[in-house]
Amino acid sequence: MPKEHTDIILQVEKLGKSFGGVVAVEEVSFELKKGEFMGIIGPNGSGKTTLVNLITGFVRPDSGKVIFKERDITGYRPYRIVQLGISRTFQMVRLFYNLPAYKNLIIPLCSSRVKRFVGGHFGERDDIAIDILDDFGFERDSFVPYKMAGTLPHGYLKRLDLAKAMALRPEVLILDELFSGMSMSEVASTLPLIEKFHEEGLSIIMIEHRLKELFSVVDKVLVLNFGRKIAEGSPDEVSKMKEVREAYVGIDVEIEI
Amino acid sequence: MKREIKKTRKKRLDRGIKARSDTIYVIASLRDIFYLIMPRFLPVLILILIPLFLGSYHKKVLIHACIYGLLALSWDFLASCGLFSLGQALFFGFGAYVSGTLNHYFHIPPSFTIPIATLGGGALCALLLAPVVRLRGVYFAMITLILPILLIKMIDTTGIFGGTHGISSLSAFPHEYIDTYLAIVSFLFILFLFRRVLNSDYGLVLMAIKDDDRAVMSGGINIYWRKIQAIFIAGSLGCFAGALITHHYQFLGISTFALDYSILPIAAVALGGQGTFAGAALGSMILVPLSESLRALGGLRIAIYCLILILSIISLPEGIFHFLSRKYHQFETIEEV
Amino acid sequence: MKRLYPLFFGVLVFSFLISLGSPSPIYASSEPIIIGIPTSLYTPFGREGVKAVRLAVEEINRNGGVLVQGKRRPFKIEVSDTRGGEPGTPVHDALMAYEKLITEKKPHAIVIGAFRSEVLIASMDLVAKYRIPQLGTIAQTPKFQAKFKENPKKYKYLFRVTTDALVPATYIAHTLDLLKKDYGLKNVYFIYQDTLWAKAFAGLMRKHCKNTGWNEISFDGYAAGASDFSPALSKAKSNKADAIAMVWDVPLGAGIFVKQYVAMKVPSLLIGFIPPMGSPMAPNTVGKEVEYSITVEFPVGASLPLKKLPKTVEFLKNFKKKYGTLPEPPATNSSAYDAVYILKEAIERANSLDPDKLVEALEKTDYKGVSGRIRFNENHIAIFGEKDPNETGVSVVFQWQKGKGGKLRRVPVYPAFLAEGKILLPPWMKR
Amino acid sequence: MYTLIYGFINSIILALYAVGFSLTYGISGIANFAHGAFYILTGFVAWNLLNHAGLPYCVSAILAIIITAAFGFIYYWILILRIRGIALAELIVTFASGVAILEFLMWKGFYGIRYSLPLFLKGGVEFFGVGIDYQRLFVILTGILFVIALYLFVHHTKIGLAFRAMAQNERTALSVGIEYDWIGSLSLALGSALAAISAIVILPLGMMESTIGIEVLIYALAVSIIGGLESTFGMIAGSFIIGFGQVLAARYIGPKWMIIVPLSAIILVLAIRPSGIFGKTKELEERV
Repeated sequence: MPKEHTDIILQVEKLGKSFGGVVAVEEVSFELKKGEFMGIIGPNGSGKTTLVNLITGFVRPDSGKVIFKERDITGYRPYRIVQLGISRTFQMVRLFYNLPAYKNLIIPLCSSRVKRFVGGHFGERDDIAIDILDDFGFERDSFVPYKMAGTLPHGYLKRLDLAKAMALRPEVLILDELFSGMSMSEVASTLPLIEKFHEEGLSIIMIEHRLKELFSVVDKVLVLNFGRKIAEGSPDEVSKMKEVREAYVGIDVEIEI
Repeated sequence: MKREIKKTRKKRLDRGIKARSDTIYVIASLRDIFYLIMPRFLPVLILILIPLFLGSYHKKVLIHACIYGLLALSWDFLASCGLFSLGQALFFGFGAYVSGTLNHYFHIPPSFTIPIATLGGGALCALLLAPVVRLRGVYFAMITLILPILLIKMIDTTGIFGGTHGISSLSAFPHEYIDTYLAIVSFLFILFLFRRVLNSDYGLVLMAIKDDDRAVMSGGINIYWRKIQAIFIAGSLGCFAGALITHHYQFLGISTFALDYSILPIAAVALGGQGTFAGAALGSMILVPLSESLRALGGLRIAIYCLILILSIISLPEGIFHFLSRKYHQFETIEEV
Repeated sequence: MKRLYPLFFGVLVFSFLISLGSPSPIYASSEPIIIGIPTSLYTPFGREGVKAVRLAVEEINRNGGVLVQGKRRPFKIEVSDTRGGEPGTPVHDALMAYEKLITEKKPHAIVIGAFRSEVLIASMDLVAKYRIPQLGTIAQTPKFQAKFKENPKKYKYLFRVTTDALVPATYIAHTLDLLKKDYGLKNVYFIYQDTLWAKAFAGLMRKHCKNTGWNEISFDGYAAGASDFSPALSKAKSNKADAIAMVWDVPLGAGIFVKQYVAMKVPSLLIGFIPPMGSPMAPNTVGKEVEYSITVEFPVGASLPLKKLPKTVEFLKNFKKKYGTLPEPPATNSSAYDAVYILKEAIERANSLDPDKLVEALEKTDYKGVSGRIRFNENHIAIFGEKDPNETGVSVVFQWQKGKGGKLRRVPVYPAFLAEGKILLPPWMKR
Repeated sequence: MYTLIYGFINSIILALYAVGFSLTYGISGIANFAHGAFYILTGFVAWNLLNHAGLPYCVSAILAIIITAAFGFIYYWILILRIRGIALAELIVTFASGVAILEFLMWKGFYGIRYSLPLFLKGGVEFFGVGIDYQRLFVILTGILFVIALYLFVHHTKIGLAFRAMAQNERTALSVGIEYDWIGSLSLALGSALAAISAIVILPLGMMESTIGIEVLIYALAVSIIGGLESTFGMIAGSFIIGFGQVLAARYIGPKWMIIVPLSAIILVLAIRPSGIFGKTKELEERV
């Protein structure tokens, strides 16, 4: 018994939230095993982002529980949850555009969580930040890390956001439509990074519209529609499900992968 | 045939010396050294030397300038993490009362009361305002505005701590110059300290909180705790000012909670420019002597600060300091388009 | 935004100009004798006081000024606003105003002085430090004497021309005696503004009433800023108070009190120090209900012309001639007026402007002025009494009464040597 | 009985102080720290119209109200418009202009027995042995009328609905074609009008003095803090808490302790529920 429990890292039970009568998320529950890569799909307005906000504490749930490593973190404040090891990226990247790119990483590096891993004393953080950015395609010798974040192209911003999330050494990483607005090449360059994290044993939840890329990497998929969970399973079985296709294109057609 | 319309626009370029002296960390020439040092060194020198040439009244003016400068700095520090206070008087008064009462009832000498007031008062402010940091700016402003006024009324009516008459003949500083230089040196020290902090990671985080608190939270930082720290720092600074003035005048009264101590620092910051502490300092150094020279106007003075305040916010939002530094670092050319 | 730049700099420049405009300190002390007036122009005390001083100075200058060392020198007034109106304004600021006035205008003497007691107390050291004789006419706090006694040598430059709170209190107390004697009133309710001098005032009345067998209902202090007196009034009403003895000088509170008193139809006689009742325009501001209310005015000549003291009549006539209206209480302008003359005589007696000589001369002051005969006691406070205006300074108690043609007028009723009528009891109290 | 009646009156007065402020804030998010200044300015204007222009009382009173409302309206277009949306600037400008007005009045010597507005109606009535003057009855009446009128206005008129839309969500309101500045200025005008009316009703109870402005402001703030901003009900509740608290304190502890009530109430509320008793926490907390 306990053995199974230990390898479940994140457990969501009957999570529900409604805004002024409009139900955004209703009785959604799922489990995320350690090192698992889960994708969440669903048409626009199906409550994917709200679900993420509920898990990460940016929105207080009306009902249900979020359990992280056998610890009820429902209603915790976002920074607590991050400090416990769940970090996220935003669909609309939230960065400090009037700072150099690498300075953006200083903020997560000041977090008490990071202190545990890297000391990060005065001045040290800049170097650490640049090291981290180097892995995310901001070559340390180029000008890129030192440029004002505001002047960087969109793909870089997305990666910077990802870098911010990873700088916290999370145990669960939640990616909210990371690829939205990225060019093919950018996606192609970013996807391997994520797969690398996954291989290193990081458990990831990924919200995505680009089913092709998503299905190619994830172990299991969760399908939302109108805030309700309509399907869960491995990519290929999910893609065969009737209601999923209906949810996506309204009629029953083959989603080609 | 179509007419030629000449369009011109202003173009600003960094002076070469600026570019040189902030990118390359090797000082090329004596000129560079002066270029870098003067703006910092000259004011310090002036402030240090000037009291030697002043009469007692003008010395008092200088002290007031420094005191208001300290308050302005503390206001600016709060503002830099998105807490807009309308009641520096709260901090000022706390400091004054802590040190004054300690000195009067327990006969503790200023050398102890001032530090106690600084830290204790700061802690008190932080404790009092801690619940508010979760609320939006206007709430913080409301609370900070209302508390000092209510405290005035309370002391006035209940007559605790000497009531309306206050407590007079507290113990003074041993020598006249001590309080003058205490004010000046602490003022300069805090100014440069804060400017340093602003460039450090700690300052970075504070500024980030002001810009986008969600992003900071998602960076795993407890913004509330940071804000409370900020309140403590700003609060103890204000308290220090209060304690200092109390012992300087050897008098403690409810007027230490007066509205002036709230409005003037804000006016100073608005005039000098928010965000760079130098602006706050500069503003108070301009505004206080100005206000002294305006005494001819009697009660209208405060109204005039407010006017300056409003106009400088509307017409010169960046503040004088930015304006000057731009003039110092850049030259303008008119070019055709 | 751009349009506002000129406006902005306009204000800055304008204010700088004003700062330049103020005359330079050094030459000010050459010809005329400077009288400094650091006070709160925001209050009637200050405003009316300054007017009175102006009046006196003009008279003196018209008659050739002050004779000192064979030269006739005019007086010159330098006013500076300490804006000490309400507790909210910083004492430090007031002190700065004081010091600026002293150091820049170099006055030979200060009259009127601080309004709020704490400013007076705090400014004593300043005045002593700069050795400038000060003839205060407003602030009246027992703390003044206390601090003076601590070190009379140091504080010898401080004088107070007006009475302290206790003298008028005795006036009221004796008026209460009359009421008891003539009409057999017995229940009295005390209410006072919660400041030291007012408390002393009320306390003295209370003591007196205890000894003379009044039956005290209650002794309540209200905050100077109080804005609702219904508790007090209902208490007075329910306990059948015959007289409400009140001490209050802040117009705001007093006004509210009076209006509420009228509105709640409290069947008691108002007596005490209540400026809105004493003011000449009371019938307009308060209404015809002011009739029968009894108020003490100290010192005499503040706003009520007394037939038996021609000087008050003359002073107020000139005042009205110059400024159009009678002074607005609460004000001690007759004292301010006298202060200037006392100063003049002292200077002429000392025949010098040296502070210490001047102080000696002032201590010997014996002057018959508007407010009676002014001499200073060992605490440098003008001696006031209720025996004889030719011996001491005096105050007066008066009552609003219907004159001929139903017009309300203020009739002096106490002390006897000033009285022009008897106290009347309102019909709704006859039993 | 006494406590009940006067507590009620006191509360109504407080509510009148606060209503303009909280309305303006609720609609356009402008915290008008010049509220108190507008309040006392009305008194000043009315007094001058009455005694210098020599107009009849009712005319000058109404004129004063109109003038103040217009002032609020213009005030928006001249000052607030330029800094709309910058929280800090709005804060400082309103506050500073308020203080400027007050100090100006003070400088004009707006203090003393001369400055008092006559009562509408002399005399009073007895309720269970407690005397109440007609003026205070007027106050109560106005207070109640305000609440009703506001409710109707906000819920049943076109512009009122626009206001609510604005208060709910500015972006959407914009997108459905509600002019932002128009609403903002109207809200300010309405707020100042309410302040003006309260002034006209309450001021005759006593003398006038520029410092009343600050008094009004802090009570308005105290009420909103305790009751919670943005909620009318909270505002009313807040004013009743303070109002009754003060009267009780005056009655049973001693008049001088009245002021402790708002202070301790605020500190208590801060400690327990920072966003006020009826405050909409969700909206006021840092947008978590």
